[in-house]
Amino acid sequence: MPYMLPTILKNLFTGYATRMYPVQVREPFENARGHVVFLDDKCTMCGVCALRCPSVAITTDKEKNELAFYPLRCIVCEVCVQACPSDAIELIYKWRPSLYDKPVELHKSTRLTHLRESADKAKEGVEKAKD
Amino acid sequence: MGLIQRSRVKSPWILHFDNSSCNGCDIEILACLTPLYDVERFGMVNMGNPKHADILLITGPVNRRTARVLKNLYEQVPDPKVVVSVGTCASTGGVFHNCYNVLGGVDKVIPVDVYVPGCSVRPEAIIDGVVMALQKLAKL
Amino acid sequence: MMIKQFLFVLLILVGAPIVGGLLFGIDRKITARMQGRYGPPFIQPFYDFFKLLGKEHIAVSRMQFVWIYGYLVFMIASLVFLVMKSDFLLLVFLLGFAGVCLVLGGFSTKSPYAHFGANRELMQILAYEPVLLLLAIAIYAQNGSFLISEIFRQDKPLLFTLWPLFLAVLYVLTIKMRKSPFDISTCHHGHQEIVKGVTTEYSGPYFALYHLAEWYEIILLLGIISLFWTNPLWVGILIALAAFLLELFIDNITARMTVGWMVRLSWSVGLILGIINIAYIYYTKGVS
Amino acid sequence: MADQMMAIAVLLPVAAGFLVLAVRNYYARNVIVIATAIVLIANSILLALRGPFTYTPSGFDWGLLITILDYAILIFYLYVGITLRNWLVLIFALTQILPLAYFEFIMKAHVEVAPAFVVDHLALVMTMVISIIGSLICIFALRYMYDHEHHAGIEKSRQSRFLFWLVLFLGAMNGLVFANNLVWLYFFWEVTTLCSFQLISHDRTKEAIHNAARAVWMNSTGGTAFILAIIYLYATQGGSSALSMQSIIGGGIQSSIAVLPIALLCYTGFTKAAQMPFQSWLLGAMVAPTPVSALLHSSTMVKAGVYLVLRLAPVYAGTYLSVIIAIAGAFTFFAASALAVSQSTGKRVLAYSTIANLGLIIACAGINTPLSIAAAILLIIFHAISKGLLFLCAGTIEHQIWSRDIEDMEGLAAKAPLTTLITGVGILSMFLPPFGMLLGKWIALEAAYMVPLAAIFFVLASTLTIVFWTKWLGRLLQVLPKIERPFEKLSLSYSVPLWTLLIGIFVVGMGIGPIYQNFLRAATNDVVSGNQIIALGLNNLILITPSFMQREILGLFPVWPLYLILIVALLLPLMLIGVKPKELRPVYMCGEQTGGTDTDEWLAEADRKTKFQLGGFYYQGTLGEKRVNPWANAIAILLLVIMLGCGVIAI
Repeated sequence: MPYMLPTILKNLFTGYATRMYPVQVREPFENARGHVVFLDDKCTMCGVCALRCPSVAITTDKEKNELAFYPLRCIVCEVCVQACPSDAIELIYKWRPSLYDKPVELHKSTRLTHLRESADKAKEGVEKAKD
Repeated sequence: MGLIQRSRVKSPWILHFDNSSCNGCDIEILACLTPLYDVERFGMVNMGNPKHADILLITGPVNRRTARVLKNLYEQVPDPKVVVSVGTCASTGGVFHNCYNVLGGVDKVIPVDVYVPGCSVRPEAIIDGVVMALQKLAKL
Repeated sequence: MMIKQFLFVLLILVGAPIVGGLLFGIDRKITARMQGRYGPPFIQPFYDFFKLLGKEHIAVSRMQFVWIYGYLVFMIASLVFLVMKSDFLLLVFLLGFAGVCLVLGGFSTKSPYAHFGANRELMQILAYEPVLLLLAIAIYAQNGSFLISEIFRQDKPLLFTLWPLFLAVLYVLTIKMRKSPFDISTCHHGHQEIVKGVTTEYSGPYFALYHLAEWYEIILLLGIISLFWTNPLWVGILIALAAFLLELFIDNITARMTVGWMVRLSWSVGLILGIINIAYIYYTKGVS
Repeated sequence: MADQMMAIAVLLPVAAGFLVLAVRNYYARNVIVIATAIVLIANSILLALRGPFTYTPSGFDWGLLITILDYAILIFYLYVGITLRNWLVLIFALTQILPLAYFEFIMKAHVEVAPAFVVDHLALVMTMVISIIGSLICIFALRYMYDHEHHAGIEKSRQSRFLFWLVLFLGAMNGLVFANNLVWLYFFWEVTTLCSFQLISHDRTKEAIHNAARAVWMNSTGGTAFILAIIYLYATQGGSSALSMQSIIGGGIQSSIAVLPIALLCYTGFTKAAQMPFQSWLLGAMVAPTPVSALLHSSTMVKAGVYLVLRLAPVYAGTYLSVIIAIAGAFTFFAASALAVSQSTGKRVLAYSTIANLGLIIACAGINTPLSIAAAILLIIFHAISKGLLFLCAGTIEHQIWSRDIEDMEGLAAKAPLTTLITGVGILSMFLPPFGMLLGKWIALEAAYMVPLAAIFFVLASTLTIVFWTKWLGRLLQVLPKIERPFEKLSLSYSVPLWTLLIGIFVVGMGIGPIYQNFLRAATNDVVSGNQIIALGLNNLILITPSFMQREILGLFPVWPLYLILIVALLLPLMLIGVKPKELRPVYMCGEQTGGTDTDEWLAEADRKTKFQLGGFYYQGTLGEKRVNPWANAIAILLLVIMLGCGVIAI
């Protein structure tokens, strides 16, 4: 038992190891599994992420151009990040803040909107050309 | 804010209950007690007993067997009390959501006040979650 | 004279929990520092106390509240006995009753954990009570009276003749403060092997009463230790504070031991110290 | 007037006993017993108010009658020994008959001791204890024996026989404490042994008869020592003064000669008070119906042994014998307390506790200062009240749950709150402040300064006492969360003695100041200073009042504040704190309890509903009888040998 004595004496007189969290925040590590964000301007609503997600945190509806993300279901496994063909999902190293309720993040892909608009324009152009 | 309200915020005693977690979040809760994070700075003490607790920290998805235990424990915590579901699994069932014996998140059984997302949660996130819970507790 | 004494007792009764609570705060802070942590604020015990007061009343049986009140009142009564410089032996008996109240509080529920704690608390009483009673007898042998006022009247501090019993009383202090290696029936740290031992079934305001009683208890124990040097009293108080700090060190360098180990150690070392001490007093003073 | 009161105290129980034996009607018998009880109680109080006196019966050769009855009893023992083929009983009956015959026929010692009866303050205290508590126990026995036989399904009632011996016992005890003539004292001594034999063997089971025989032979060794002491005293001193108790304790004989007979008489007291190593007869007596145990333990039988040792205190004061008696008593206190921790039968715990407390009283007598004698007398009174109450409680509990096992009493507070309340107070009164037993212990510890070894035994034993009482009370209190607990109804025959004794604990405890002043101080002086009555005459009795006793007992033990603390600590919360149904929660069972507060089930493996099972700890491995008894008995026998050796060496 007394062999603990030097340790506690050292601790007592050399200060504490505590990081005073709210005041003193350490930056997250590289590649820490913080949380994922969706880049609407890159997403093509292809649905690969939704297919690969093990915990059904993502659902996509290409018709409505709607990607629903349930943050509280996400296990930050990074599968979606790796699976996304257009690099539209990014891993952020900082953790996601706590929540009072269970929100759903709804995403509309701006890229798909653009694509659709341009497709529509093209269609229009073709139809005009037909006319 | 009265003396008792103020004391409530300053002295949150925790009951940690593990439903059927992979123990990732449990390790992180225990990490909060280590010298590095030392939640005792905020008066947080990890109690082994629901009768002394103010805050329930619940990890892991609820399964058919732990649902009963969770409900029993919740009823034994004297008011005012808040429930923090720690981690994705506790919040919604996470990756276990369609296991044959898993009911889902903690809120299927008892009302949850604060959800802390993450898999597993970081100790800082747990501290944040408890602080949010305390803000709710102060208004009770 | 009466009024003055009454006011003094009242002052002690009001002051004791404040000082006791602060001592527990210091205890937690220093313990944290020894473990390399930052630790809670000094007034943390008071936060805990007022929070518990504001909690819902929940009960397991009616009797357990009676016993926790008994614990508190008998603890206060023993402190009053100390402050009024009354009979030391009776003080020890009252302290014993306080312990019995706590045990019965644990027994009066049908809770396995409270029962375990109560049985262990009983063994703790078995471990510390003989030492305190021997101290009383040794004081009688030394001064010819159980009266605490008689101790104050002596010029020569008790510590000179009673130092073996002083060591034994330090042992008792470890048990009564529920410090390692004797945090057996219940302890101040949150999570332990028998949940919360004898206090498992107390909650809310009644648990606050238990804390209040503990604050009185620490003052009482330190008061008993300071009896070893009463002229001047401040030396005794310093000795008591040093003993308190020593307990913190003991707490942090030892691990919890078993009940049997505690009783055996107490009945061997504690009693032998006591017997040697009394024998020594008899040798020097002779039977009257 | 005195002789009538005297006759009532000694002979009325005998007459009432024969009347009870003759009457076969249950109700008529009850009336007789209750009337006798009331007369005895009133008589003892009147005697106490009247103060000390002496009395010599005349007009009839009482001595001859007593001699004849002596032989009758001893021949009955011979008969018992032969029919049971119990050689120990036979041998020790012979060892009494032969010396007695030698004394009567060869020494021709038909001594007339005057006065034959001396009623001093100690005797008055004793007779009050015997008459009041003993009578209450007799009242209790009325209903108890009815239930007892009813439960056992006994066709032919033997209650009247039981009550005969029970009531006779009180008369014998009264005679014992009054007697001044040692031969008469010996006769009463034998009557109590006979009564205890009949009462212990009352149930006629094999075990009961065996244990009763053991009680007889152990007490017969004491009886033998008694006769030897009488012969020795008569041979060395000669004359009638040799056999007068008053002249012995008053220093009428040379103390150097007196040591051996005194040691023998103390040995006799030890056997009757069931001190180690004679504890087994008292434990064996537990097979008897509970009123018998109550009577044996609280007011009669064992108190006779203590009375004798206490009475002889001034003779051996200042000798090594005194120190040995103190140590032997203290050792019994310690060893019996340790053994009580390991017992799970309620009555055996009570029995060990009795042995322990008697050890304490004997140790107080051995310490032999005025203070310790006062402590001994206080302890006799308080022990009689508390232990009487506890035995009656044990009987009541036994007739409610039909078990004597502490484990079966688990949660009695839920089934029988009233009995539990009374038992609880009884238990607390045995070892906690402010009750009388603790007052006695407090004084004893103060007095124990003279014999440090005894003091250390006291310290250890009083701590062990806390353990076994608390353990037992804890078992009673263990209940499930519930609000409504209606009090159970007790038969009057049960409740009157219980409540009387309960109130007695408080009245005597709180009123100890005046009681001590008016009554016990005189008794202490009677013991300490030997024969005052003869020396100073009856009316101008000058009491030595050592000022330190008055100061220390009444000045420092704050009786009233302590009762106040007790009321504030326990009684007020008990009355004021209520619990609403919605505040009730089940106990913590790791969340595995099956639900509500009214069930004690939890879900074990495979979701099987299982009841909680909580047992007491009895520490059989460290404190069990098998382990402790050989050591304890060896040490106790060694102490006895030293005690008698002191006597032999002193010659």
